Amino acid sequence: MPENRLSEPEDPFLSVLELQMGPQHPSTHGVLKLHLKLEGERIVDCEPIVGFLHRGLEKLAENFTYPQVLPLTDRLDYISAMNNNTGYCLVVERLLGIEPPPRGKYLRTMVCELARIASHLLWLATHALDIGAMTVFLYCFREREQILNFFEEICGARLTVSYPRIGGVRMDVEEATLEKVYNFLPEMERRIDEYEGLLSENRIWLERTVGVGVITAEEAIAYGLTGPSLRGSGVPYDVRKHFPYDAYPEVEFEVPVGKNGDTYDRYKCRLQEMRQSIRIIRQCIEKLPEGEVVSELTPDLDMMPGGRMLKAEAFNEVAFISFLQEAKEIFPKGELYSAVEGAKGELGFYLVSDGSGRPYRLHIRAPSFIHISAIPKLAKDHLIADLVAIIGTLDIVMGECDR
Amino acid sequence: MLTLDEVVQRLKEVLGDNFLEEGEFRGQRFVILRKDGVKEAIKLLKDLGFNHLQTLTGVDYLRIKNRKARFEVVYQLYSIEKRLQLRLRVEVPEDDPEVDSIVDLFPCANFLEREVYDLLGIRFKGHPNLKRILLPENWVGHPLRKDYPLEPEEKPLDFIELKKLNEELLKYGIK
Amino acid sequence: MELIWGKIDEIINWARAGSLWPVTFGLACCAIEMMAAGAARNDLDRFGIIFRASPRQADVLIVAGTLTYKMAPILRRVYDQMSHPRWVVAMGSCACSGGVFRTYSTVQGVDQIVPVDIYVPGCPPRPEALIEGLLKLQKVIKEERRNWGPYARKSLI
Amino acid sequence: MRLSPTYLLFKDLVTGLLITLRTFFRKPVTVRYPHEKVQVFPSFRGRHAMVVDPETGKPRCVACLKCSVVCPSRCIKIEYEVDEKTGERRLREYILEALRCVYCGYCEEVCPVGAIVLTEWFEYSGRCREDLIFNLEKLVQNWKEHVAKWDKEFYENKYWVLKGVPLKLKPAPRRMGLVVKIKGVKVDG
Repeated sequence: MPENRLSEPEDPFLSVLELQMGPQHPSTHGVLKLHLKLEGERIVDCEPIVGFLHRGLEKLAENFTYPQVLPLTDRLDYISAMNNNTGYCLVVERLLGIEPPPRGKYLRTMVCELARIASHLLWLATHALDIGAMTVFLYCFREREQILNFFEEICGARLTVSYPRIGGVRMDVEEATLEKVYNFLPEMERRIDEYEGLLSENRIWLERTVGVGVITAEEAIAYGLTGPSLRGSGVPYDVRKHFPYDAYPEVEFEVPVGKNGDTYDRYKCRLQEMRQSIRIIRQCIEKLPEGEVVSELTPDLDMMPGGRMLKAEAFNEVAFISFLQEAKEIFPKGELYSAVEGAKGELGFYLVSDGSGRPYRLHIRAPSFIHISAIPKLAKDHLIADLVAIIGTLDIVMGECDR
Repeated sequence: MLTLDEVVQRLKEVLGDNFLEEGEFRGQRFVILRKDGVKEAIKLLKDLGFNHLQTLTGVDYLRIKNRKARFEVVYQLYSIEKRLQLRLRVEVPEDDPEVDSIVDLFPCANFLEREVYDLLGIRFKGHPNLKRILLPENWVGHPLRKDYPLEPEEKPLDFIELKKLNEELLKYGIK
Repeated sequence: MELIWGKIDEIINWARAGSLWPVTFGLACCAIEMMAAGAARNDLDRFGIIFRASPRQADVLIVAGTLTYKMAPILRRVYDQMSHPRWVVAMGSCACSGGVFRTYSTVQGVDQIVPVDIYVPGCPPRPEALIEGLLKLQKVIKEERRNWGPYARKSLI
Repeated sequence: MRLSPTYLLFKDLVTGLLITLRTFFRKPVTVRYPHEKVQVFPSFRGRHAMVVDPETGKPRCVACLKCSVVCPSRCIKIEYEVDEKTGERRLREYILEALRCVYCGYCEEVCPVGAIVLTEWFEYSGRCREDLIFNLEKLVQNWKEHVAKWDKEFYENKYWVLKGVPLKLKPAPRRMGLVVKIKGVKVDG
């Protein structure tokens, strides 16, 4: 051994390397940052750092009246805004004791399922793109555009729809649009077959997904996974079945579950869920009752928030003195939790009402937020390349996570 | 078959003094506890089959009159097999905002407790990594408290620096 | 002499406008519409606009979504990494002016920390609106004179 | 699995390639914007405009401030004066910050006279913030530009008279339905 060498160089495979991934990284699905500890390529430990999109939505909601909060909920999980709107509407409806008319309920169910398909399509597109399948990305966006076109025809916006309303939906859907949606369904089914043909048996896809990010049923429940991420592990927990809302008790559908709880099973679950969504939409259109779409008891858009001063943005001093009312309880006091099955998982709203026209506290149980806390568990002992698949399989949206 | 009444009865027996109240609003049962009994209660509920922590959050009751404690931490529990739902509301006084952490029972509470700490300033005893999660680490104040303004006048220092840098560069025509 | 400079300008601007490579700075809802703009129906590649993941190889920064105080230094860092010449497109209400989020954690407009060339309104804008904004940016580039380096603009004119 | 005939015969890859080959012969879905016109559905929530009464040529707004109150992003500012004799309000200025707007459509829904509308225009990016802060003059200009391209005789917005909504929820002037006659009226701009 030569004398002039002071010490042996450290073996790079034994020392722990720390790596910051994100927040500006193409495969983190937004602004997620991961603090990785690596041994070579193997992930020893990982800490997700979130909050790069924290917009103060909950605080903002406390300053808005109940109808005004609705456009804010669009910006939570912006991929399936219909589900967020419905979830918020449901919690306010339950607080005020409003029952939407049947047509409103069916329409809401229909658009929610359309949004679920759109969301799963986007998930499949980006997930496949991360793993390396470019074609699926283009195909999925092709169908997604069609669904967004329906949204545009129904309510005039593509992503941030604000279509459901407290006590029903905002307006009726034209017959022609319904027919278009109905004719689109068989085509969509064929397209799902195409995706499965491209991916389900593809050897690269199988190697990248089977056995990656395995989580058992008990662990998945303990880590708070919901939605398809939980069902991939074999737990048939679905808010649509456990806490039925809207028209879900009246339509038939199954809850697909996986077996192994790995990335491939979750992929299968989501594809099956898309087929079930098509089934629900078909039943909704067939059974769609006649009548009004929104309850008469629904609060007006320009309702007074009772008790607190409302400042109209006017230059004149005289602006709407009549708005300054005495403190008055127009709504019941209390707090309640209500959840919907969003595209990502259980999307819950915890609402505290102090009797005024504004939510005293609105907490949003965002599935993505809780799913991200499970990444260290899922990613342990995997390679960095698999981390991309794991982030993809949880289907996270940072807008919902950070709120 | 376990019913919700029995669960609440069991809680009452086990917790004793720490059990304050029970009630129902819009078909949802809740119990109000003192903060010392949280961990015991959740452990008991977990043994009874409440395996899904739906949400964990905090509320600041500053503007509501006639309340003993300013803060409240809410645990929403659900049993997937038995389909029972129960809400625990824990009163947390302003002078000592500290609750026992339940991360060892429910790993999903990890981020949720950090969020409550970040936005409301309630500490969780025994949490492995209690630091700010949504806001930058050097942030001052807890935004979801009712005495925190929606749009504070002062901006974060590093942002002011960035703004100055940008203005200076633009002055010299550098884009 | 002026004629030659003009010709050189024309050629350089034509080359720059023809191959705008945006770096994807997707933050929120607008990022989805930005992806849609690059996907099958509104193919952005038709205009020579190809998304790059690395700021070192990009000319345009499309800020798509809400910028928060936590994210602001990172936006500036990405912008500083881009090579000259560089342009910024603010996409959507949140990036342009903060939008509905007048709160404690949202930056009220990205133009406070980076110079913005094009504002695309909408919440989120349609993919076509983004394309229109980028086409307008191409026009802006074609009108530029003597923008040959970071300091050229001041010293030459 | 590696020794199964489907794996050895590349069945999975062949199926995938056949699907892409089939798509190769389908009609392309790309819309060649801007050379091709994009189909925008009616009541798309795009650029704002102030409806002008075809008979009098004045903006329809009655300065009730409902839109300003209901707007979640607080982007509408209205300046008005009160006529001392009749007590009637007269609109002086209407400032709408399009960059703040979230395009929820609440303003057009609450407007009792159907004055503010979100038109189907979406191509209006600007070079500075001031380009996209609409004052009354600009809003009227937007409406004129919109009308110039309108090929039907009447303009009716879906949000003015919401279909399927109980009568009680609609403001009184709108129960009968609101339309603006366009053709046969001289439009400049």
